[in-house]
Amino acid sequence: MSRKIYPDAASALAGITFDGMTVMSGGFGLSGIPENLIVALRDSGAKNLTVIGNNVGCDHHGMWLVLANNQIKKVLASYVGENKILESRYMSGEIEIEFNPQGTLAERIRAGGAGIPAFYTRTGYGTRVAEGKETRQFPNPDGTLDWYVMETGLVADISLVKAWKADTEGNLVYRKTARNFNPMIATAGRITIAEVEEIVQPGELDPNQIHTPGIFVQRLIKGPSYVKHIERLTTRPRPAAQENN
Amino acid sequence: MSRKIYPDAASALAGITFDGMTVMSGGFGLSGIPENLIVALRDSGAKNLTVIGNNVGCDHHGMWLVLANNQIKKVLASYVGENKILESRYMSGEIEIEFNPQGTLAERIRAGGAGIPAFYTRTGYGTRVAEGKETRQFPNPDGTLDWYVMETGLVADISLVKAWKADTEGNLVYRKTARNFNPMIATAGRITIAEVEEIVQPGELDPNQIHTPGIFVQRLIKGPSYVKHIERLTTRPRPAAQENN
Amino acid sequence: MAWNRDQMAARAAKELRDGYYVNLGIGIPTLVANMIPEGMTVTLQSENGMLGMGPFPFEGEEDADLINAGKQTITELPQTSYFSSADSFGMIRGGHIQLSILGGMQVDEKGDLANWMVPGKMIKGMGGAMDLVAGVPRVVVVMDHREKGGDSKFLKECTLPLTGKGVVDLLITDLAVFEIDRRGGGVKLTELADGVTLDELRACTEASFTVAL
Amino acid sequence: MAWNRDQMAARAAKELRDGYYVNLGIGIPTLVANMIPEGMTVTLQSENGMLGMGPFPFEGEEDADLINAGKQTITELPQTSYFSSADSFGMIRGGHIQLSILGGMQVDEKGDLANWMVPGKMIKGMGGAMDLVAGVPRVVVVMDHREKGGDSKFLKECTLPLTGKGVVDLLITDLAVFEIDRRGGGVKLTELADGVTLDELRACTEASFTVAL
Repeated sequence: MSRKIYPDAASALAGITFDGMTVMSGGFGLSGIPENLIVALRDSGAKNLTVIGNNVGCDHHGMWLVLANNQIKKVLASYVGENKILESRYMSGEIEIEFNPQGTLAERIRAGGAGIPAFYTRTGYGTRVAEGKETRQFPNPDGTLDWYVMETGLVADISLVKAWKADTEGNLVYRKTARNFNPMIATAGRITIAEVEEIVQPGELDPNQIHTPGIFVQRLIKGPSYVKHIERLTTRPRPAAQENN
Repeated sequence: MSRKIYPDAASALAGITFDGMTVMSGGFGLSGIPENLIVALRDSGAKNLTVIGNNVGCDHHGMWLVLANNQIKKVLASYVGENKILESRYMSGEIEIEFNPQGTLAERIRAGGAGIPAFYTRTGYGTRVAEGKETRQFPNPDGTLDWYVMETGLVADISLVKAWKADTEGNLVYRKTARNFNPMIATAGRITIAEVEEIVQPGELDPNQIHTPGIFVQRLIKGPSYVKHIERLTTRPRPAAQENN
Repeated sequence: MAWNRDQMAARAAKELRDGYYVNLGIGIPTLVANMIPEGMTVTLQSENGMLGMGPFPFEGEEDADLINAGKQTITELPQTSYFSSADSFGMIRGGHIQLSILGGMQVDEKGDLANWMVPGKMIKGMGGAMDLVAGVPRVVVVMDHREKGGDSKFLKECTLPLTGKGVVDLLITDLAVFEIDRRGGGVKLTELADGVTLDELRACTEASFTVAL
Repeated sequence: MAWNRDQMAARAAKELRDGYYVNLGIGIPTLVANMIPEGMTVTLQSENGMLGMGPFPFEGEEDADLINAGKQTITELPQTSYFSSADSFGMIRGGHIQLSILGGMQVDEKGDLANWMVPGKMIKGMGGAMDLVAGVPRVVVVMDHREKGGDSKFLKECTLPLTGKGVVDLLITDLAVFEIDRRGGGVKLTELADGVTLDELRACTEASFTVAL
C-alpha cells in the first residue's frame, strides 16, 4: 500500500489543512517531534488552530514556529515553559491555554483514539484542574471511597507524529524516549501523518514489535533530515583513566 | 533482581492464595494461557474463586482444571463455549457468570491496572449488558449525541500471565496472538506471576521492545514444558507441485 | 430461487473497498476473505490481536501462538502486526476498522441486531460481537432470511436479546439486500436474489421496507 | 543549624527500600539518585516513558532520543524499558510506583501540596506532578521550611493553587521531618535537623503538629 507514502511534508499536508482545525503533535519537549511536518504546517498558513500536545515547542524550535507565525488560537498542554512568545501571548490573552496534567492529557488522547468519550481519574481532584468538571466517589478494593474527576476523550482533525522507522504499510516503530505521546496521538487523528527516519519494506519490521499498526497511519513521509535539537545537554566527565567504554 | 524468580509454579503461588480471592488469567481460548500456573492454582486448593479472563478453558485444558476441581464461584468472561462443566454448573445455578463484551472486558482490566475506576463505552448500550448500569449521552465531533454505558475498572488479588521470554527483572515479551489479554492482566494484579518459555539476562531483550515492563511482575517462573493445545487445527493442503515454501 | 452461502458471501464482498481494514465474523462472513477482488488491498483484522491475517497454514506448519478470533490456526503476512486485546478493541471501538461483516439471528427495521443468545438455551457469551457492532462505522449482516420453520428473521422489532441497538447498515439475506438507516430513517430494498420476486419477498418479511431496486 | 541540600536528599534517600520503583522530581529529589545505598536495588522511572534510568551520558555520547522528564540527556541500563506516555501514567496512576520524591512550594497539615503555580506569575504548567501525587501511594516532599522572607511554607492550609489534596505522607525540610496523615489524622514531628531546637522550629512553623521525636 505504497499509496500512503508522500514525497515530502508539504505534499502530505496538501489539501487537508483548514482554518480552525485541531492538530495534535507528538513529542516531549523537542524529543520525538514531527519536525518536518511542523514546518509544513507553518507553511500551510492554516490559522486559528487548536494545538494539542505535551508542549508547544521551545524558542525557535518545533511548534514554536507555528506559534510565532500567529497560527495558534488555543493550546492544550501540560507544560509550556521555555517558550517566551507563548508566555507573552498567554499573559496578554491572545492565546488560550488549557493546562492538563500530563497523564490526564495522555489518557484523554488515548481515550479519544479508542472510542472512550470520558473516564474518571483521581488526578487533579481538589485542584483548579477539576473546576467545572464532574466529580464523584468510587470505592477502593478495601471499601474506602476516593474522589475522582471526569475527563473527556480528545480527537483531532490531523495528527502529526514522528517515528523512527516505518514500513510502506504505515506500521511504525519508535526509538527510546522519543516514543512519548506519539503512539496515542497516532490513534486520535481523523487523518494521521507520520514522518520517519527510514521507510522499509513490509516484513522488515518484526510483526511482534510494531508500536503503531498501519491502520492508524493515513499518510507517511521520510523526513529529509533531522536536527533533533537537545534542550538540556547534560553529561558527566569521562573518567580520565577510561580509554574504552 | 533475580529475587523475582521462583523455582516452579507451586512455589510461586505458595503463601499468597486464599479462599474467596479474585484471580485473573491471560489467554484467548487456550492460546497464551499460563498453563503451569493454572495447574498450581488447582493444586493450591483455594476455593470460592472469582476468575476473570476471556474464557475459562475448554474441556480438560486450562482453567477448566480449576473449574472441575470445584474451586470457582464466579466467572467474568466474554465467551465460555467448549466447556461442558461450566455450562452445566451455570445452568444449575452453582456458578455465577458475568458476561462482558470482549473489548469491554479488556478495557476494564486495563482501566483497573491504570488507576481508572470507570469509563464510558458505546458497547452494549441498549442490550442486557447495560441493564443496571449508568447510561448517558456524549457528543460526537459533529455535534450529534450518542448513548454510552459506564463500565468500571477491574483488579485482582493475583494475576497469572504467560509470556514468551522474560529477563530476570521481569520484563516480558509475548509472541504473536498469544499476547491477547496478558499485558493488561499483568497490570491489574496486586501480585502478578508470569510464566515464560525462556528467561534471559537483562540487556538481552531490546529495551525498545518490552511488552510488559518488569514493574508489573512480582514473581516469575520458567515453565518446565508447554503443551500449547490447539483448539481448532485448521490447515490447507500443500499444493502438490510445491516443494519449497 | 435464493442465493447460496457462496453467493451471499460474494454479495458481501462487493462492500469491500481498496485500502479498507475489515473484520469478518464466523460463518459465511469468513468466506468473504477468499473473494477479495484481484488488485484490491484489504487488510483483515482478527480481534484477538492481529492486523493482516493470512490464510490457513499448510499442514504441519500450524503454530499454537497464531490463531484467529475463531480459534483457528492461521498465518501471518509481511505487513502483519500483533497487539493486545485492549489495543485491538481500542482500534474497533475507536472506529478505525472501516467495515465489519458478521452473521445474525435477527435484524429489525431500526438496525437492531440479535446474534448472541437465545433465552433458555446455554449462553456461550457475546465474545467481541457487541464491541464490533458498536464501534465499526459500517456493519453488514449476512444471514438467512427465514428461520427453519419459515418465520421471518428480518423483523419490525427483534425478540431475542440484542447485540446492538441501531447498528446494522446493510442486511444481506439469501433472498435480498436491504439498506437500513441506523438513525431510524427506515429500510430500502435495493436488490433481490436471482429468481426471487417482490411478492415472494414480502410474503416472508416482517420488517417494513420501501422498494428501491 | 539546618540541613543543606545534600543532607535533605540524604534524608529522603532513607525512604528508599530494596526493590522499589521510584520517581524523582526535579531539584533536590534528583540528588537522591546518587544516594541509593550500596547493595540496594532501586529502579528509577522517568514519566516521559522509561523505567531503569541510568546516569548522565559521557560527553559526546548524548542521544536526543533519550531524555528524562526534566529534558536532560540520560543513559539506559541493561534492565531499561521504554513505553508511551499513556502507559507511563497508567503505571503511575495505577499505583505501581512505590515512592515519589518531589519538591514543593507549600504543604499543609492535611497533606495538601502546592508546587505548580503562583497566581499572577507566568504559569508553565503542572507537567506530571498532579498525576504523580494522585497516583503514587507514598509521596515524600522535600522543600525549604521557610520562604526567603522567613514565612512558614508548612501551613495550616495552602494558599497557593493545589497540586493535590491529601497527598503528602512525609515532609522533609531543612529543619525537620514530619509524618502527615493523608486522611486528616494530623502531623507528627519525627526528626529535627542537627542543631535545630523544638522552640526554633515552632517559631517558624504555621502547621500544627505533635512531637514524636
